[in-house]
Amino acid sequence: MKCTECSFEAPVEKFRYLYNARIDASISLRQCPQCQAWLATDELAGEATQKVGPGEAPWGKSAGIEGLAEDAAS
Amino acid sequence: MEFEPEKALGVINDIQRMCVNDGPGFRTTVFLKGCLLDCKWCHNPEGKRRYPEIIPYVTNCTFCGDCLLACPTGALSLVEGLGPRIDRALCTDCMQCAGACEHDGLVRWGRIMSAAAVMEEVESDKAFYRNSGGGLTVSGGEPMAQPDFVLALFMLAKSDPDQTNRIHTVLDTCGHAAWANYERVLPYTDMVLLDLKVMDSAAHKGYTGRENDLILSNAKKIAQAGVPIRLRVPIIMGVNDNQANFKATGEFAASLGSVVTGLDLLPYHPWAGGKYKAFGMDYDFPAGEGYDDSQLEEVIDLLLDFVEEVTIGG
Amino acid sequence: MGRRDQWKQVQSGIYDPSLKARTVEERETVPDIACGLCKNFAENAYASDGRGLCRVLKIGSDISASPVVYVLEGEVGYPAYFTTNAASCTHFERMDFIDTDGSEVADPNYRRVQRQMENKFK
Amino acid sequence: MAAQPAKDTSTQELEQKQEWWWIAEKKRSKRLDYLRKAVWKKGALGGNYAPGIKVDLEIPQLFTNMWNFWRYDPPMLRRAKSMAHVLENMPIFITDHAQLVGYMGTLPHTLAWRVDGATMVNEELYNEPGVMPEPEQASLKRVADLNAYWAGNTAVDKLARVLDPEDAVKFLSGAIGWGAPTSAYGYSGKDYEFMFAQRHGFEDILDLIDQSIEKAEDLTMGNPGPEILPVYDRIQNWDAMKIMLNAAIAYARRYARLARILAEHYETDPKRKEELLRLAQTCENVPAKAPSTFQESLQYDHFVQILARLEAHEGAWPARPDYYHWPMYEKDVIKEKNITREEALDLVGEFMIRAYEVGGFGPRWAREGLQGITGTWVWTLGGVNKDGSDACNDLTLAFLQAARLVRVANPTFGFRWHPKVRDEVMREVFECIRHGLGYPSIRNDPLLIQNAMHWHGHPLEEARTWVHQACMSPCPTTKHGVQPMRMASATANCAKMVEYALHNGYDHVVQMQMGPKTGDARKFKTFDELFAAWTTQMKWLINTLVRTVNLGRYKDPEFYGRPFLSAISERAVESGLDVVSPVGDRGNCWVTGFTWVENADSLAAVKKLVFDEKRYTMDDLLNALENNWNGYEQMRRDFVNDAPKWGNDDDFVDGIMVRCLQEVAKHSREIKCPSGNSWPLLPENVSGNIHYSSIVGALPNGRRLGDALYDGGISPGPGLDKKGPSAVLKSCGKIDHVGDGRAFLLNQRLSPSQLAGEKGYQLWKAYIRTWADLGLDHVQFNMVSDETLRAAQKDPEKYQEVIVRVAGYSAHFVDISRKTQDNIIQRTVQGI
Repeated sequence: MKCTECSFEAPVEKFRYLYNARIDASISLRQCPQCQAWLATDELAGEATQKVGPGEAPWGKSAGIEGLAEDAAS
Repeated sequence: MEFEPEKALGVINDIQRMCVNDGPGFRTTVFLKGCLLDCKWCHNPEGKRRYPEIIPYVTNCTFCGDCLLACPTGALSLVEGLGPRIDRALCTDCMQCAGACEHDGLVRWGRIMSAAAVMEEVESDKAFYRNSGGGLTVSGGEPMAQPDFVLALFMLAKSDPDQTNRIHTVLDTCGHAAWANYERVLPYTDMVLLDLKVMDSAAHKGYTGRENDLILSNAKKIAQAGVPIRLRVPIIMGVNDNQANFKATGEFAASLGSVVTGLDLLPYHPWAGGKYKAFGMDYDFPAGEGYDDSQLEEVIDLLLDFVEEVTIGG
Repeated sequence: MGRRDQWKQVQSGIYDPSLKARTVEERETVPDIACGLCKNFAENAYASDGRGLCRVLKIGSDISASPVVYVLEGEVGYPAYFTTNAASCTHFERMDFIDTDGSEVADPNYRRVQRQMENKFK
Repeated sequence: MAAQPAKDTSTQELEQKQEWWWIAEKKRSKRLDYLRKAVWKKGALGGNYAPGIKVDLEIPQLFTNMWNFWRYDPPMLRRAKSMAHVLENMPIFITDHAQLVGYMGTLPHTLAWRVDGATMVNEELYNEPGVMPEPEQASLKRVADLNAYWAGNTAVDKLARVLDPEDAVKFLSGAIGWGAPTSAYGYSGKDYEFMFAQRHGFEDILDLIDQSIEKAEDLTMGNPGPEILPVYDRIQNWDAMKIMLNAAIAYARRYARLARILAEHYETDPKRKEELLRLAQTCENVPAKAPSTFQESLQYDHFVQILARLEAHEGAWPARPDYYHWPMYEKDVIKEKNITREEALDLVGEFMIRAYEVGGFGPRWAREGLQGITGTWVWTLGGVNKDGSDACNDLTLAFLQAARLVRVANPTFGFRWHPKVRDEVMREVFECIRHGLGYPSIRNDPLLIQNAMHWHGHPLEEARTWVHQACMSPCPTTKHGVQPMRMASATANCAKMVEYALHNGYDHVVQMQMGPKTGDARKFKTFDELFAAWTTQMKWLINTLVRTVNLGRYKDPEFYGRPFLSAISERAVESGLDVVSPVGDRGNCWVTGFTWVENADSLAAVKKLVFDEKRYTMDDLLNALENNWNGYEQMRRDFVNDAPKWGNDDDFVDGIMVRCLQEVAKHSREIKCPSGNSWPLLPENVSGNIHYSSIVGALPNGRRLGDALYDGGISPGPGLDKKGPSAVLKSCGKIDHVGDGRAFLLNQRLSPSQLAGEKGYQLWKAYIRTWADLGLDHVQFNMVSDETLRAAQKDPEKYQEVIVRVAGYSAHFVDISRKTQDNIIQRTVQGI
């Protein structure tokens, strides 16, 4: 997996796992060990999708990046 | 052959518990598949056909190609930028592609259930109906596209010998179905939610594919049968949101008499476009931004001359 | 060693550092190579007073002895403190980064929010 | 600085936008507005204290000086003399416009520090960035000296030396539970019956004690014999209680003197001058005498709470203000009309603000587990009188109305619902929920009274006096029912039960063999083998915690002790024993079950996918878990989506939940507290589900190490309740809320738009009636929309006042960590 910010490349588990977007979605938050950016990560594809800045969040229900994972059943 | 309601089969799109806008109290709303009208603004295109079907969810497609391998008739193709396309002439609705897709790019709509199975789920919320005056609502699509099934559900809802244990029933209908079918269902129906879309018959035909004569005559007959009616008026910009139509709606409502308990305005909202896009369908109904509740105050005032209660959203 | 004695040994390993009456100077001294900077140091999940366990060395080890004692098998990790001098430990691996944001939530393996650690990272 | 709304924004518009905090600001009196804004927020932001909040070093210093001086006295006397010294010498202050006084620090922005509780907490304080008063170097020196004095001599150190070393190490690993097993960090029920219902001022209690001493002296001055030997100790205890009561009266009179000085020499506003003189009169009267006005009643209560908190770090605030302050409210507001209802409402609002202000330095686990607050001040409202009649009154309404005006996150309310509650009261309860406060939580009164009788043998009349001992657990306020010492230490991190069952008792996070070796799970052939391992781990985990707490309770009079609390408890005043002694206490213990629901979802997933359907082997599962699901994403999704989840009215998993609870309940009756009573389970979480997120390893419900655990005690996993609120209640209704445990926390998020207006209220009421019909004991609501929460994440400055329900408490949304915020947003909004 490659950091979208500093292009650091390493196996996905080298990126510090933070927490999930939703337990039933494959989007999670990981942190780049080099530049420490929070990354929205597609766990199925093993790819960093985008950076998550302060005040933002990696999934549909939260502020910042709407639409990466579906909202809970409403 | 005797009608055995438990065994009746229906095509169900969804069962939603704890609905509060489909009649009094907490309700379990059973959405049946299939519709008898073809409204241009329809928000639920997945409810139109009466049989289980595959609908592509193109925004989920990752172009992995698993569905192509699964399709036995070659009805599927992947179109760049669009996602899966189904050649309806070749598709046999075998559902194998939906099973093969891991990304929800092809979704199965509609499942066949027995009335007994549906009622099992409906009955699990009995405690809520009792405290809130709620019960079962059948909706659609158009439930009267499956009249035997509606009859079966309602008969089962009313089958308990103990009157206090029976379930309140609401039929949410567009009114466009053979009177004979209504006649069979009404004895088991506690309330009808009836849509009045456009009062002018020609315009009605233009927007929904059918004239409204049958709807209006059914409405009168339901009223004569003494079943309480709640009228539902979708408000669509440029279609029925004019003074004349509201007035005609009010007058018609008044003509039905005291069975009409009220009228709910359902302002059109523009969100359905996204759904059409996801389904890879065209949605060419340009009806603007939708309404703010405050814009409807005058309409409510006007309608209150004809009916006891007018709400927004029901 | 009996069960009680074994656990007494662990207990004293965990307690000793905090029981020593220490001066400001002793408290403020963080060695350049300290357990708190090491990947293999896991902060205690109960108290954030700087104590922790090593994830490689086991109880019975002693990195302040000469020569250093390494025990790699056992049921409990080697108790250490974030200011324990790890200069002579061959298992020391410097963390790529240490999370000092105390407003987020305990992560024994990554977070060291002690005031004394600040100047080691800033 | 909080942002302001546009000046011309009408209340109606604000209501539509659900910006209730601006409405509160418009509606409350100028005094309340000032008092509310003058408070320094003591709750931690995530795990950090807000800038400007400093630890109070004066009180620990005063205390330590005297503690050292009186070192030859027995524990209770030594503590009493040291505390009296603190009360005589600590600086005090009166906030402008305030009508109630008393704070547990020397300045409004200070956190109290309990220096004699635990060395490790003292060390945390030394290491904590930002909380040292300026000049920092001098403060560090003071703290280092204090820490050096106390190192090894605090209550927890003393206990740790007595505990079995294995239990001590495993408890202090932080993996299986939290809390500190000493009354230094516990929380105490107050004997309100003794003080308020029986109308005893401190002078009255002093008379009672003198009578007891006289009787005891008849023994000590009479014929010698073994029976009189314990009496000598008791007389010393009574002496200690007297010292505390006299010191407390003098402490209150220091406020009276200060108020009088301010009024006579400095205050120029005649109205405020009058208020200060009334305040002076109030502090002269209470706590010396039983209260005779509404203001005195509140002031008496507040003094008691502050004094108890100066004596120990109390993590909760059991209270029932509408019940115990009603007689004076009725006299002043309704019968004699000495004050108007508006004036009373100001007092009630300020009473809440004074409690909101209170804060003590907590260790990191406490800050993370109680984010945004400094303790669970859950006040009890409503309920029934001792004869079973409806206890709701006009003061109940006043509290519910004042809550919407002051909008504090702490205290919150728990409302004792019963079928006789009037519609008028229900409407006020609903308004609080609709305004997004997250409280009151709704408690099923008849059921919980039955539960208190079932588990702890409280007689009916006493059970009916119950208050929330902390977030959730009912406890009477009577002589033998009141619980003077509840330690959070029997708080189990329950997810470890299933984790250890799968890993042969080894904890891969804290690197230790924790639980018993129940066998290599890879070799389990049936679900029953796994379940048996789970049961063994469950018993081991609960036993370890309960042994620790029992010993802490037993040794507390020696290791810590509570002279002030004893002095206000009928049991101690009568017996001469320290009230924390188990003697005469009926016993009202419970095991708080954090991270409980993961057990049911995890066991169900293994049963379905491994043992029933055989889609995966135990090998596959253990490999995936050991890799924290890294590289097993598709399989992880199967364990989430293809296995039934709690909260969907699905008997497969619901049956496992009930089976687990019954297994615990059986064990609860086998283990006993020092008074001989049982230890039922009480599943709830505060924000422990976040604290434990990096301490609980990967689980078969699809959770990875790092993910937040489920938020409630029996709430479904966030977003996993796919069938709506009725299915959630139906699942929960399968639990026997009397016999299967002590109480069960259920969080629900409701859609604000659907519950608008009269129809919304009627639907909510029907929902509550059904909730009661299904036999649930608790439910609480978040009714803040996703939109508002998202906006608050993006623009926290503008949404400082948004309050959310976290678990057994509420907090300002901006004060909780990002992970907790996200966890709350993930909870399904239930469309009722």
